[in-house]
Amino acid sequence: MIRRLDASLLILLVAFPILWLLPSGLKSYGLYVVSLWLVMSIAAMGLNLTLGYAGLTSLAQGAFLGIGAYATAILTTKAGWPLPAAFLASSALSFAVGVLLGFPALRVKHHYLAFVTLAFTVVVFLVARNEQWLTGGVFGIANIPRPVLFGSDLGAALPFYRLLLCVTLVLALAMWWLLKSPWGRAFLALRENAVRAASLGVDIRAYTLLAFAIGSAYGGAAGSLYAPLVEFIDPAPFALSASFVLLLTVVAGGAGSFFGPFVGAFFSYMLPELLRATGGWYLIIYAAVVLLIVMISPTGLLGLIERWRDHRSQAKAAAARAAAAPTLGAASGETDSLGKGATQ
Amino acid sequence: ADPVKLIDVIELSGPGAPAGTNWKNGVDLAVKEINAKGGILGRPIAVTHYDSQTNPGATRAAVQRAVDEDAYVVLGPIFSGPISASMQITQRAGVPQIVGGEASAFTKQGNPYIFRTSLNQADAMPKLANYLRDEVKAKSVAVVWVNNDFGKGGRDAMIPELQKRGIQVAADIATESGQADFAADAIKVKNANADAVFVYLNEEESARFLRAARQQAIAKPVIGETTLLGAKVIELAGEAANGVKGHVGLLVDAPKPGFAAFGKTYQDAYGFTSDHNGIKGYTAVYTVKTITERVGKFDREAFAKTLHGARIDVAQEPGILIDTKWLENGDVDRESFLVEVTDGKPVVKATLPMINP
Amino acid sequence: MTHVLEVSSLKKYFGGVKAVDGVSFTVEEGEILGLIGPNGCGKSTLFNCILGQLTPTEGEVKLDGRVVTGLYPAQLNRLGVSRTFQLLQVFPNLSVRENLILAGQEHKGSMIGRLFGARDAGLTAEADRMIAFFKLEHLADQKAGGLSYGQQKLLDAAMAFMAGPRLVLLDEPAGGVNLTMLANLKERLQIINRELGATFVVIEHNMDFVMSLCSRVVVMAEGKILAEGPPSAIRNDPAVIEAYLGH
Amino acid sequence: MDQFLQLVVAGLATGAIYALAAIGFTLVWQTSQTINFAQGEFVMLPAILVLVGTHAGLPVWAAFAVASIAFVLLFGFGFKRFLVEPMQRHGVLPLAIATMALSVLVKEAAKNGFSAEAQPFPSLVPDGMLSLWGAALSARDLAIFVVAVVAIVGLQLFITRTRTGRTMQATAQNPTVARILGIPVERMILLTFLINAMLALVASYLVSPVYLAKFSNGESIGLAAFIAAIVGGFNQIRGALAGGFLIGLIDNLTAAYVSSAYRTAVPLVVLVVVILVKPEGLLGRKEERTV
Amino acid sequence: MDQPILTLSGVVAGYGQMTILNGTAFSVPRGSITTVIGPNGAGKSTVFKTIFGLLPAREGQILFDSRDITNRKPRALLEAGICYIPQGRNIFPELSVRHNIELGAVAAGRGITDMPQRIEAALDRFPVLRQKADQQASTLSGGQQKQLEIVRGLLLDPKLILIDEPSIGLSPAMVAETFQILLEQRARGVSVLMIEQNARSALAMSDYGLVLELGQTRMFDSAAAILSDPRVGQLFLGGSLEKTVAP
Ligand SMILES: Nc1ncnc2c1ncn2[C@@H]1O[C@H](COP(=O)(O)OP(=O)(O)OP(=O)(O)O)[C@@H](O)[C@H]1O
Ligand SMILES: Nc1ncnc2c1ncn2[C@@H]1O[C@H](COP(=O)(O)OP(=O)(O)OP(=O)(O)O)[C@@H](O)[C@H]1O
Ligand SMILES: [Mg+2]
Ligand SMILES: [Mg+2]
Repeated sequence: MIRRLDASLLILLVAFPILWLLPSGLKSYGLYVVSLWLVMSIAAMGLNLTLGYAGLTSLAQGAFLGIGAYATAILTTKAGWPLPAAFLASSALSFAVGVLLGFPALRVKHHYLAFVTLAFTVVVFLVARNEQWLTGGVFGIANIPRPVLFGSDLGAALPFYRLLLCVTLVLALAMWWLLKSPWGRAFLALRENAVRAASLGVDIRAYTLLAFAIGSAYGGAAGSLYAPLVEFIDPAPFALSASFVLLLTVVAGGAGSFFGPFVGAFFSYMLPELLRATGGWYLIIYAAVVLLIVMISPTGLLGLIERWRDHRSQAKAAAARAAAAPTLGAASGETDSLGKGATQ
Repeated sequence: ADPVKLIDVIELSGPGAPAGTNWKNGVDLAVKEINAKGGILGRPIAVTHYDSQTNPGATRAAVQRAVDEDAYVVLGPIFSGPISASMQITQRAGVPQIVGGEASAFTKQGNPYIFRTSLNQADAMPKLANYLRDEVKAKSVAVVWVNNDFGKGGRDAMIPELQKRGIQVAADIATESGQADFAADAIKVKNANADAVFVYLNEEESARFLRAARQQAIAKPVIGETTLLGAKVIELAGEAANGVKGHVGLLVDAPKPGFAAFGKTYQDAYGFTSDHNGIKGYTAVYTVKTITERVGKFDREAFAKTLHGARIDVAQEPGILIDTKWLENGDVDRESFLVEVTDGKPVVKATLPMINP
Repeated sequence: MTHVLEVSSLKKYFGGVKAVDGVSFTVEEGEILGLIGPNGCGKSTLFNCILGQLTPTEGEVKLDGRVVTGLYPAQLNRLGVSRTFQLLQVFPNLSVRENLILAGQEHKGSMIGRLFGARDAGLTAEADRMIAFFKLEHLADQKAGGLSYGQQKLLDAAMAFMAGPRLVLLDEPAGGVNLTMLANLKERLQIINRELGATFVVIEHNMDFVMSLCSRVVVMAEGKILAEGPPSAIRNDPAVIEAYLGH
Repeated sequence: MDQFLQLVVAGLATGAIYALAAIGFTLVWQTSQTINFAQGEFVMLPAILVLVGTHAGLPVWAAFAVASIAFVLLFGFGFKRFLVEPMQRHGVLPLAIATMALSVLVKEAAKNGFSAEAQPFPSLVPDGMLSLWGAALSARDLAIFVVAVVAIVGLQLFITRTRTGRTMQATAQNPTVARILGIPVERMILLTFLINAMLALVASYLVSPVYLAKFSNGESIGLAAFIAAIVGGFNQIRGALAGGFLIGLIDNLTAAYVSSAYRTAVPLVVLVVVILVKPEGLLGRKEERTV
Repeated sequence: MDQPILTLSGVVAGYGQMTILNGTAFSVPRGSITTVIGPNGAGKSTVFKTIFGLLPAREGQILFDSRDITNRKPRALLEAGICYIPQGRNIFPELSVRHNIELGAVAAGRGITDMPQRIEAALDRFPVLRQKADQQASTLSGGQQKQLEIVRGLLLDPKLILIDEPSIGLSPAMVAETFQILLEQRARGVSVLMIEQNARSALAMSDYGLVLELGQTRMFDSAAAILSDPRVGQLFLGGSLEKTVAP
């Protein structure tokens, strides 16, 4: 599980220049779609930590996306903050709210936790919709500026995409570091067997809260990038269904595998765009594809790799077992003693 | 000849799906008719529909793509969130966008490329408030609205108009889009004991509310705007729709020959009666045709310039269905109707003139 | 002198069931204490109360003279108390080696330190030693969930030793473990006990194991302490024979 | 006070619908640890199938018959055989995701294959009105109420009092051991899925005349039912009834007395508090001993 | 001499890529108690799972009463007269103790009418279970759960009992009681195949012993011969334990 992370780092570093150069031929639509993919991958990465690694079922990631997006939209349009500052503030806010939301997770698990986070998502959505003085209500917030960094305007599609790419890389590296540290193992312990973990000194409470908070911070960071990407936000994209789609994204991509969120986000956010030509049928195709993925590989698409690795290590162990010398003389032979027994 | 590309970005899934489907059908119908008659300036129309998912982000992607694909005009969307998320893109690219939205906000931003297909809520509500004061003679009104951009916008436009006319708002009830159970709302309305009920909901919710109101035996007149008197609501609410009155911008049953003909063609093609969104989509395409022919070439900037302040009469282009005028900000002005449902049929009681003929 | 562990009039009721009903005993530094008693007499419940897994209905637990009732299991573990479980408790989808590293990592440094420190917290070597000792080499990279019953039991025990604890509470460590391996386990316990001065409390039904390992034995019956003393005395105590050993 | 009573009656009527859909959640959870996020769509679909039948020219009774049979085959037998069975052993989450995908699939198929618009649906129950303590109640409300209560009480008795019912529970709690004891695990699971499909069918036919037949109806019903099941205690059939009524009631009372803008949130927040105080749900059993 | 009741020949089985049984072969004499011993992970439990149709045999043949039962479903095997009491914890935690026991009779044929009496008799035999008959089974202690399983497994009057480490978690008195039950079964002509790590006591009451290692039969002989074989004692019966036991 953790071993594999070294390969992940390599893939990450190789993918970066490719992703930097590859889309330069795309028009603004294509760039918008890959940008959206990056942003949603960040959100999914966060949920992957909470759900995939720490095993905490959360239906709140869409809400954190919303919290980040609204915080950034409000700070940049109404308070005039620059985007980088708003980005940090949004992530920090999401982290803090994530800690608070983590407290119920100390008490309830599984579908009960799903329910609590679901309620949270509904509340966030309603606040965004009803508190017009702050959030613009159903009419949303328009004209969210794209950033100007070090004097250069990154508002055009390609520079903004590359900015997103850099942020994604940094966040992915941070996640990589986190997962390979003992913290990563402690998160897994939460998921695998919390009772045992507690008896080994793993501070269940702290790690549960952290798993929520860090996952949420990634959600908020994604939201903070989503706002300037779309340049307009209203409550709709942060409704409950967004959280469901994110959950689906993580599981279909491979919960608990490093690149799962990226693969999942491809299916949830890019595939529908690729299928636009099919008119009203793309959702059916998309749902069918997801269904197929989880049926073929219930551990998600990247779970297949995991399974293949398990196979290999099993085969290795089997070979070791086969090669092991019996401690008791094998020469005496089964048939020999067996015959003795049967005829006794 | 080389076809002219129209791209329709419309709500085909999500809460806006019913409206979007009507619009899309209307667009398809108009395109078919126009192409059958030789297209626009000799070029056939090629229309592509992209789903907005009733989601600003997805709409933005779709409109972005429409612009990348060199759309001549972008049609749709209908919901104001998706409109707000996409209108800067068409503006930046200089592509005219003809939308189905009724909320008032987006024509106030000075965007020269955005155009409506129906009355702005802010223009419809005064007509209705007058009606409540003069015809219904209501002293107090219970307002039931759907809490989305459409319903909230309508409510925000209506309440000041009521107050201006000295009509009290006895109850101000927000409901959810997609809400199934209206019992509590009906009970609240009943207990508010107002002289009339103003209902501003989407189609099915309107029907459900009417049924719940009937179950709670609400005897007060139920008044609405366009959707409440739509064919769909009447079909769904059945008996409960009888007696409902209100103001309608576009209606296949309106006493205009064009509407009836359109209504029939639509019914034949799709098996159900078009609502106002079908008419909006249909007239949007005819607007493109008429204005382009006026310009005489395919020039987006000239198109937008020409459409501002333009007036298209049915006499000149029957496909426009009703005489329509575009204002400088992209709003439209046209006649509208006072309607009452009797025996399951919307009956037009009066025709209201344009605001600035 | 303070005792490593001191339990005073501990009670745990589940509704009407008095699982533990007023138990007091002490454990001295460097001792190996056996805890035996018939099935359902409250041994595991007693462990769970001591270790914070259950909240006692009444009574007090002291560690080195300090009251620790109400502390979380993790806190107790950091104070140097570790345990094994009667029912298998491993991390099924982690490899055997990762199970062991995890068992040792939370004791070194601060949380922040762990985030920025070495990825295995320097524990791989220690884990591999454990693996070799329990003859699990060929399974080191296998998921723990795929181990046989006895192997999981051994892994569970190994995890309790990873942190170099002062006090270990073992709940039936011998159940399902092959006798030869059990002999090794016993030696290991004795070595750790002798050389590191670690203290053990062992619940076990395997009398050979208990009697040869423990310096003192506490016998429970129906939630109460029935007898206490050196193995030889316990073996011949008529009450113990009647309630527990059988004839 | 008059208003309060009306709200209570209306709330119970709505709650009964949620309860009817919620039993499905608890039932399939009890026997196969499946969370069916397509449950709402299961309630939406039968009505649509009937309408497809009538539009195709079938007489109404035939449309009902064909739709019912097709639905139970497809979403009782087929669902169990082709989705749950192969995925069950991989744990709760993948299956939950699969049912989410299924719900999108069913919903979109209903939309594209039939109609994006709501359709009126023929009522099986006469349209009469009753008055209960002065509150208006339709015969249909009453029918839903009775069906929900009877179904839940009946199932509860079946599960806890009969051998077959206990066998079903055993299957859920430990399928491997159940198999070792010779319990026909597959048949038990199939039985619950058939019951589930039939309950959804009944709910659909009762609800659609009021809520109208529409592809998206499942969203709100499914969600409310999910919540009702959780609040009632996921592992208790009778909990579904309590949960359903509770949500119907709180929802209506909130809409009338608290805030209509936060209507959807208030019941949730109230229930979150319930869950946090009593994590196993209102009527749920405590999770088993873990150590 | 009688036909063996059970014969395995050339059985190959395992988990995924892991082949655990590689040509396993042995026979179980009729009407006797045969104890399987071997190190942890030898594949003992795997053999049982394969016999009972829970794990497919990829190759080889299993004969029961001279009938081929390779890869048959558990239900069919129960009906044929085999019962299997697995290792570890195998109860329905949320059902009551009584209901748990009753479920052992699901596979009973129509001819059996005395099931209620059998259940009563079983409860008489294990008073704890009667006392807790209406409680949730998960509240039983580890040993009590095992007792429940044994009672449940024997309800059907099997011809062959496969029992995997019954002594885990049982007090010495309970172990004796369990062995007594097995002896009684033998007296009625029932054959028993038992896995035990508590091998000395188990072999002492058995007729035959079978040593399994790395999935292969290493030795099959009378129990007494196995017990007294010095190599077996050293390798599998914790020879060193023996040494330290006697003080
Ligand atoms: N959660 C619970 N609810 C009700 N009763 C319980 C619970 N946990 C344990 N008990 C009861 O408490 C008593 C003591 O159980 P405990 O597990 O401590 O026994 P034990 O001494 O460890 O037995 P064993 O040697 O069989 O493991 C038993 O009678 C058991 O049924
Ligand atoms: N579910 C499983 N998946 C993968 N491998 C398994 C699984 N169960 C057992 N094994 C492997 O098969 C081998 C034999 O296991 P088995 O349970 O048969 O051993 P055993 O002889 O019963 O040991 P014990 O005395 O510990 O119970 C072990 O090495 C184990 O790692
Ligand atoms: Mg115990
Ligand atoms: Mg075993």
